[in-house]
Amino acid sequence: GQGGGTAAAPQGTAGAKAGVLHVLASIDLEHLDPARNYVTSSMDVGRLIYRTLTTNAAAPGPAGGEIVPDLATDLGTPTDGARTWTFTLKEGVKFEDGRPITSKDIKYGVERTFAPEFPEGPPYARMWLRGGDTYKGPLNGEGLKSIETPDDRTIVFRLNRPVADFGSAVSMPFFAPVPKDKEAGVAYDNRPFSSGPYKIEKFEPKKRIELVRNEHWDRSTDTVRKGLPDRIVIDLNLDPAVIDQRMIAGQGEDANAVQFEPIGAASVAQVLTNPALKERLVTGESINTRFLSLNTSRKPLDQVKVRQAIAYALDKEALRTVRGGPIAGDIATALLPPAIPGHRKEDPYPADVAKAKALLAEAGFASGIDLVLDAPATPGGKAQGEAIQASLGRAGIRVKINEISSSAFWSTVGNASQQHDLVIDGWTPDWTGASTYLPNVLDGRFIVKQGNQNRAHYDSTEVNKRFDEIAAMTDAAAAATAYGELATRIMRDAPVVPFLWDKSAFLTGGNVTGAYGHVAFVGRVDLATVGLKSAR
Amino acid sequence: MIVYLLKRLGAAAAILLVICALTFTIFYIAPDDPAQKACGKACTPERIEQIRDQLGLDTPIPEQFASYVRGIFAGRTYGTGSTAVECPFPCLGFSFQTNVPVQELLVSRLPVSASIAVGAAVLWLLVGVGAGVLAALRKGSWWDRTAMGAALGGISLPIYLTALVLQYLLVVVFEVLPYPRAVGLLEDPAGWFASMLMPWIALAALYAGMYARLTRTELIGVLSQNFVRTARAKGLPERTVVRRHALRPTLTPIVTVFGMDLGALLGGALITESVFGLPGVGKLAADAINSSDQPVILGVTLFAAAFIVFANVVVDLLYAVLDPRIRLGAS
Amino acid sequence: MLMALGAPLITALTGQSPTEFHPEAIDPALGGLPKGPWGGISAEHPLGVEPATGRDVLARVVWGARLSLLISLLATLLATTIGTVLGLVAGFQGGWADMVIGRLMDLLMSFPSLIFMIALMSVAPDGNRELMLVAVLGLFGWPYIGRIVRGQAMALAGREFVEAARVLGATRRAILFREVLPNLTGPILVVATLSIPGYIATEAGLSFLGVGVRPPTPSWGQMIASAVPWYAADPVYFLVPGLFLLVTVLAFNVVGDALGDLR
Amino acid sequence: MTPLLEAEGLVKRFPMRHPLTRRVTGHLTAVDGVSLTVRRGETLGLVGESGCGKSSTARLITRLAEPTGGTIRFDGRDITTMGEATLRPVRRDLQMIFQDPFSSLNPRMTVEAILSAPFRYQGLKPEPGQIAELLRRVGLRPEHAERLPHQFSGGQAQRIGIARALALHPKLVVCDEPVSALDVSVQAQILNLLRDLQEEFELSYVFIAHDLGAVRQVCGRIAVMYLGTVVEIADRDELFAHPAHPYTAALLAAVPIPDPRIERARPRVVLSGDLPSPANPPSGCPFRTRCPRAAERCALERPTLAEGAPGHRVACHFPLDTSLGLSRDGARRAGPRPAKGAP
Amino acid sequence: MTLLDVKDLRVSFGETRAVDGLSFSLERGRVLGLVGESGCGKSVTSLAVMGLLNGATTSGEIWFDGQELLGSDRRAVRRLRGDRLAMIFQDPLSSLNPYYPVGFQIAEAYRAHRRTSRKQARAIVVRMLDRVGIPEAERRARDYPHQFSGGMRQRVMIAMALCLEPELIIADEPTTALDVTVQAQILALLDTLRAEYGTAVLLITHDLGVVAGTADEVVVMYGGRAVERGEVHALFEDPREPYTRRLLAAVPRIDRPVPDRLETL
Ligand SMILES: Nc1ncnc2c1ncn2[C@@H]1O[C@H](COP(=O)(O)OP(=O)(O)OP(=O)(O)O)[C@@H](O)[C@H]1O
Ligand SMILES: Nc1ncnc2c1ncn2[C@@H]1O[C@H](COP(=O)(O)OP(=O)(O)OP(=O)(O)O)[C@@H](O)[C@H]1O
Ligand SMILES: [Mg+2]
Ligand SMILES: [Mg+2]
Ligand code: NI
Repeated sequence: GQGGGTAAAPQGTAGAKAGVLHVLASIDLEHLDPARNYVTSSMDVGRLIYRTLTTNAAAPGPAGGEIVPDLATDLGTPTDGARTWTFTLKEGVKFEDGRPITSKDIKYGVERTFAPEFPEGPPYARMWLRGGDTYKGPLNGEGLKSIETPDDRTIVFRLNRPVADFGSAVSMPFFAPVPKDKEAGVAYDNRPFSSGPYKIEKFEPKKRIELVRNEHWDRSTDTVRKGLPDRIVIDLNLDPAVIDQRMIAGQGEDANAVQFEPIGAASVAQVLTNPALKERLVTGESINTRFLSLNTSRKPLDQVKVRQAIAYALDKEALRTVRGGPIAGDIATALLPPAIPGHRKEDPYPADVAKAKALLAEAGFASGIDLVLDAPATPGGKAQGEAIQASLGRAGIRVKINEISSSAFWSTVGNASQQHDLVIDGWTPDWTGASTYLPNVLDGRFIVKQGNQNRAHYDSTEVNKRFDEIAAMTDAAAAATAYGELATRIMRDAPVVPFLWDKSAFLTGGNVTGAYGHVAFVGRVDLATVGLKSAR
Repeated sequence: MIVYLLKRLGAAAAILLVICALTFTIFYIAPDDPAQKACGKACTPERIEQIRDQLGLDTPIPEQFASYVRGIFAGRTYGTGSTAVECPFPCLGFSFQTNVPVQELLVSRLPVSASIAVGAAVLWLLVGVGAGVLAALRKGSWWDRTAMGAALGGISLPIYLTALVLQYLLVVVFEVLPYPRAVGLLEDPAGWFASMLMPWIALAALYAGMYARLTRTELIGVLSQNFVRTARAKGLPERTVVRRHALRPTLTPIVTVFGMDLGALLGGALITESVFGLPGVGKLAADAINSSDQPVILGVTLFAAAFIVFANVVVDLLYAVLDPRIRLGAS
Repeated sequence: MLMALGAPLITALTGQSPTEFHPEAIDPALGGLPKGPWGGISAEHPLGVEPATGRDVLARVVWGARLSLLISLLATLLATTIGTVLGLVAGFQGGWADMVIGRLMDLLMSFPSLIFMIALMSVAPDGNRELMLVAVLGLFGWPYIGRIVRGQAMALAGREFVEAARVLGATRRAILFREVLPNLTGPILVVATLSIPGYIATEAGLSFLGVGVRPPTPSWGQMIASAVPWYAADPVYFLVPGLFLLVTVLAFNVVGDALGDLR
Repeated sequence: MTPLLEAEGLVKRFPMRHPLTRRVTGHLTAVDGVSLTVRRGETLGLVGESGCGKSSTARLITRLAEPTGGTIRFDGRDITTMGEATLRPVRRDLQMIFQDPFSSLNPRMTVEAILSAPFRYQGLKPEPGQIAELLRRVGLRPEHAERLPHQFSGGQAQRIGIARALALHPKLVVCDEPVSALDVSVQAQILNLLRDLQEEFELSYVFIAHDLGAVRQVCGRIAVMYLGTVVEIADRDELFAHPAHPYTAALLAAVPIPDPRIERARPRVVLSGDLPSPANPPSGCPFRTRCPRAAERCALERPTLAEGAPGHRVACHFPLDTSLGLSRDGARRAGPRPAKGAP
Repeated sequence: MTLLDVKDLRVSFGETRAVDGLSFSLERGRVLGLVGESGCGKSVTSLAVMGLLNGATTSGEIWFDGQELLGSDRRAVRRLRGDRLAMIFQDPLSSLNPYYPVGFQIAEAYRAHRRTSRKQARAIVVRMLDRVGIPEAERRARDYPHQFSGGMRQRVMIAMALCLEPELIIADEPTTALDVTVQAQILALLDTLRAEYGTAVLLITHDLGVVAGTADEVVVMYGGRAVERGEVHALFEDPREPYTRRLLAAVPRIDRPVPDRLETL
């Protein structure tokens, strides 16, 4: 991209094993309990506190998408046609109190995710593990039989279907170890027990979390994390503009700070026109795609021509501009972003207002249509909403913006009875690949009344069938190509209009080294590798 | 007096109860399901059901309200079994978005708000009352007109405008101050002062204007009173006349207004704290509103209301203490 | 005021709509910064353009003035009407009515109104936001006027001309509205005028905090809120609505002040 | 013929509240069993010191205040408990003039509006020229009708108040200190005017004042009030010639006479102590705390208003007047008693 | 010996002339009555003598014991005030500061001119309160003005004025707000104390009766100037000016037969 900065290699060189790293975040950490940690920001922080069987490599660019062993010695051994997966734990891995991490702790951690109290995690365990459909978690004392721990270092998962990329799935936080005696129900969220390089010293939700070094973390067992600073202090819920300006000024402690979220559009000009600042700008890639979901269950969006008209009319450039311009990412022309295997270079709906009008007229709406857009009630949501409103307006599509409080946004648009015509939508796969993306948002059989993710309500028998066929493939490359073809096929129906493949650009303090944007965390800084040049 | 105090506190409690009930009802009959809001992003019907159960949303509203009020005095436990969360006395609710009892959030935010409020109050009292006194003593002079013009300007300044202009000038352009951040007074007094200076000025600009005008009007009124003439007739030096005989009666209404303003200020620090990104009670409220964390909104509203109501009681008592006519009753 | 009424005219003159995007006036590569100095001020856009969208600031400011003033004037009207009627009744009738109304005023004034208004607006059903703002502002604003009217009415109720009217056989209504109210128009006018800027500022504050009117309708508070992140990169964008707001509020304060001095 | 006004045992009690707590701390008896009659065409004077209940009595008679006890008969009808609506026609005959000429005129109304208010509130319309005639009658000019009250002097304003009271040709006018706020010269004009009008309109007055000179000038009969009660009532000349109550005597003695020779020759009567609070009146005779003749009986027994000489009634156990049973110069013998602490 | 000599005093507030060429003089130990109708400039005159007029243009001369006051510097006049020149005002309630106990307010007057300890000042306060006839002076000194009746407050004012034994007391309508019986008490008190201290009094009143009973000399004011002045007996018996005559005739007197009509001006 044109963003500038260094995307190729982590910034700087070796950092000191000391100092206090500051992280300035404009958001709150949703959940740190590994059973509930399923948003990229919390996962980034979670990676400091707990280890999983495997994890993403610490590398900039698409290389970060590679899965490498973490607590396990390898990426797991599939048997029984990828229906049984066996992992062996490394030796010398320990919790924060010095006790060794055993396979039972991992088993307990996974079992917890079945408890209805912790619904936020991904559905894979429930979907794949045998008996997972009826299991209600360990809180009432019951265990899950399909996870076996023949000894303290071996763990065996028995699945109800072949899962080729199970080795990637276990990189998710819910495969982190949790000692049974530390169980605290929902309160575990505030103080998860550490198996990683840092433990929580103090956590004030929405305000600040302070991490200190976990003395029992053994550097030699961890090939991914660097564990450089003595302390990491994350300030939460700061004003984004204030963070930008503080990072630009870089005074005092802020020289030891990194910014957690991408810089705002308003700060872009200041940074790009100042070479000294550009030095400190880091860009990261991501596998996030932003799209506009068109609710095909509502008239007149049930007509493909109307949807195509929207796809032609949407001014993606304006949308990108309100998000910060080229630095915010590349304009999306297809469903799959370039970093995901199977991506195809294509642009079925180039911007063309005249064509949009013609299509609308063909569909019988020469005088235009009225639609309601669901947008989060945030400054960004509002700006995007207005951009959509203005650009569709050129084609005679009158859009009314329905602002939804940001916390209730996903549950509202996931509720079929509360969702309107258009939704500002998007998706990040759980790991690099289309398998946790396309089926999640476009498989018609996953449409549910509440907590729905297929917000286009797109249900094509042909496409659904193809999803099943690809899922059964064991050859990863073939599956990727097949997903790419299917994406092209889906876009002919235009249930969604992709408009942006995110990138992230953030500033680091002058004393910070080793910072790069990680693809798994939407291009956010990989906290596990950042250090300070000198400990002041 | 004791009986009166008890009665006043009783009335205050009644007002708080009504405020609590109103706020409670508004949130719980709002079109959005509180459970859905507490549920967050990855929400399943089961989870919603569970939260409903924990929050006791299935019981009738009066009953929910009763358990809320009971919780304030006795603490309460939300939910049962493994999902149970403890919310100790004085339980103002439990934030399911952050997993923390509301009162804990409040307590952790209070120092910042108190720093802002108290510092700003000191500043505006010094500037406002000082300017008002000088203007009253030199009524009609160049100074009077300038000060009153400035006061009117100060009153007209929206806080966020002052705040941002200050930040732009002092931090961005001239770089004389750092960006405000939450620093404890004890940890780093200099940093605390530097961080608080702009919020103080922003808030104080508004109130100083009001107090300057109030002081001026009051003092001019008092100076025309017969007893001031008497004091002069005694041959007291003008300084003593002003200080002892005019200022004291002038300060009584100012002190009472001040009490109310300070009470309302904690609730109103919202904009200042939001603009400067300082994690105080106001910011807590703003964030809670943004993320629809209803227990927190309810708790902050109640807390702020309690502060106002309490300040009003104190003000009334203060008035009585300051004014012998009330303290000792009519002849 | 003129500006608010003339909003359609001004926008017709400049040929700019408050909602139209002007991608040519901004530089996407710099995050949407307006091209040219001073926030993109040009002959076409006399007060510059909005960063990231290129919308005309003048058009937005004048349309925003319309909305801000409309809302605050209606809120003032509402608060003044309720405050006057209830204040009169409380101050004049005394006793039971005074107690009930007094308690109600105490109650409303004990609300941390800004927090509560925001909360209320944020949970309020999606309807006419403008009317809702008026209602909320009026609801929390009337006690301040009511208290003043009550005090004045109480003072007037003890005046001998009220007794004189009673001796002449005037009804309670006649006394309230023929004898007492005309004597209150002065103070009411002053208080009302002085409360307008408060409402303008509060409306802007609510919009500033994101619970005001819905986009794309411009309002000053919203404009300022969206200008906040830009204050360092494009201070003009922030200063224009800010100064308009300041000047308007100041103007109302000065007028109210002058009215108060006149009496 | 029945008297025009008969008030029987009027009582008015006010609750006293603590200024802060608003709690009722006691009761203040402003009027404590006052009985008065006003005959047609006569002027009854009501004198007494500040706070003795004169205005309260006036407000009871005109039904501006609700009596706590007692009855009021006006023109043969009991008006004590009449509702506002039934009372309205009665009000035409029962008018009032107030103390403060400015406060009693609505500052927002022109004289024209003020003088047409009596008609309007009674559902009538003034005939053309009637208002000009009223103005002329009280010594103002018709062109004054356009002015607002603040454009008049105190005496002129009081004339407007009088014109308003007379607009509907009432039978009784209650004048509550109509001249207290005025200078002597203006006061004289108003007193003259009131007398002229009385003849012309066949009015009866209840004339309240604390100035004995003014009361003497206009009243036929005079009632002296002290601490909410009438202590003495008699025809004017009788009262001034033979005051029977020690209080009346002290009051008369205290009125300064604008003649140095007479004034300096008079023995000074200085009552000791202060007026007791009506909230906490003394037992028995209310005047006993300051009375030079007070005896034990006075503390125990409250004297009632008893008729001595015909038409002269006094509430005292030991009245002064010989014709009422005691020596006439009693007051002089007993007093003056110097104020406590004074040499 | 002349204590106070006012020569051609003129005071105006902007356009309005409140006092317009007034002259009079007062001997030590004598009482001068200044009478006139409302607004004739009596209070303004008294304030001018005290140097308490604000925002007025003043001309003429005011000689006090050989010292010209209008031309003197403010400090010097202030030192005289309260010490040798004291004043009693009409409304004793509003003239006392509601926020301080009366004892404090009297002591303050004393300590403004005499160096004494608090304790000594308190003793003087108690003695003065006792002198003006306030029972339980020791305890009452700690009470606030609102706890006193009207007559008592005026006694407090007198105590305050007399505590430094001034040579001149200006009493501006000292009894107008009081009832006749209380007025009699206060006038008697003033008279006794005046005789005892040998203080001269400038007695301002609109009540001719009060003047007749108290003053040695009288000045009748009208429209800011003196229309007549003279020894009290002479003036009342044989008023020269028609204005004075009419003024006297307008007062309803209780010692003469009731006239049919009162004289008016
Ligand atoms: N509305 C009221 N509430 C309480 N007390 C009252 C009220 N009106 C009068 N009083 C008290 O009742 C007593 C009698 O008052 P009233 O006004 O009748 O006296 P007055 O003789 O007219 O005195 P003045 O000469 O001062 O007019 C006074 O002590 C007064 O304080
Ligand atoms: N501060 C002032 N500003 C303007 N005019 C004033 C001021 N003080 C007094 N006057 C005017 O000066 C004139 C004389 O007033 P002054 O108070 O001396 O009258 P007075 O004789 O004391 O009357 P009263 O008997 O009512 O007390 C009046 O016309 C008054 O309006
Ligand atoms: Mg009265
Ligand atoms: Mg005077
Ligand atoms: Ni007796």
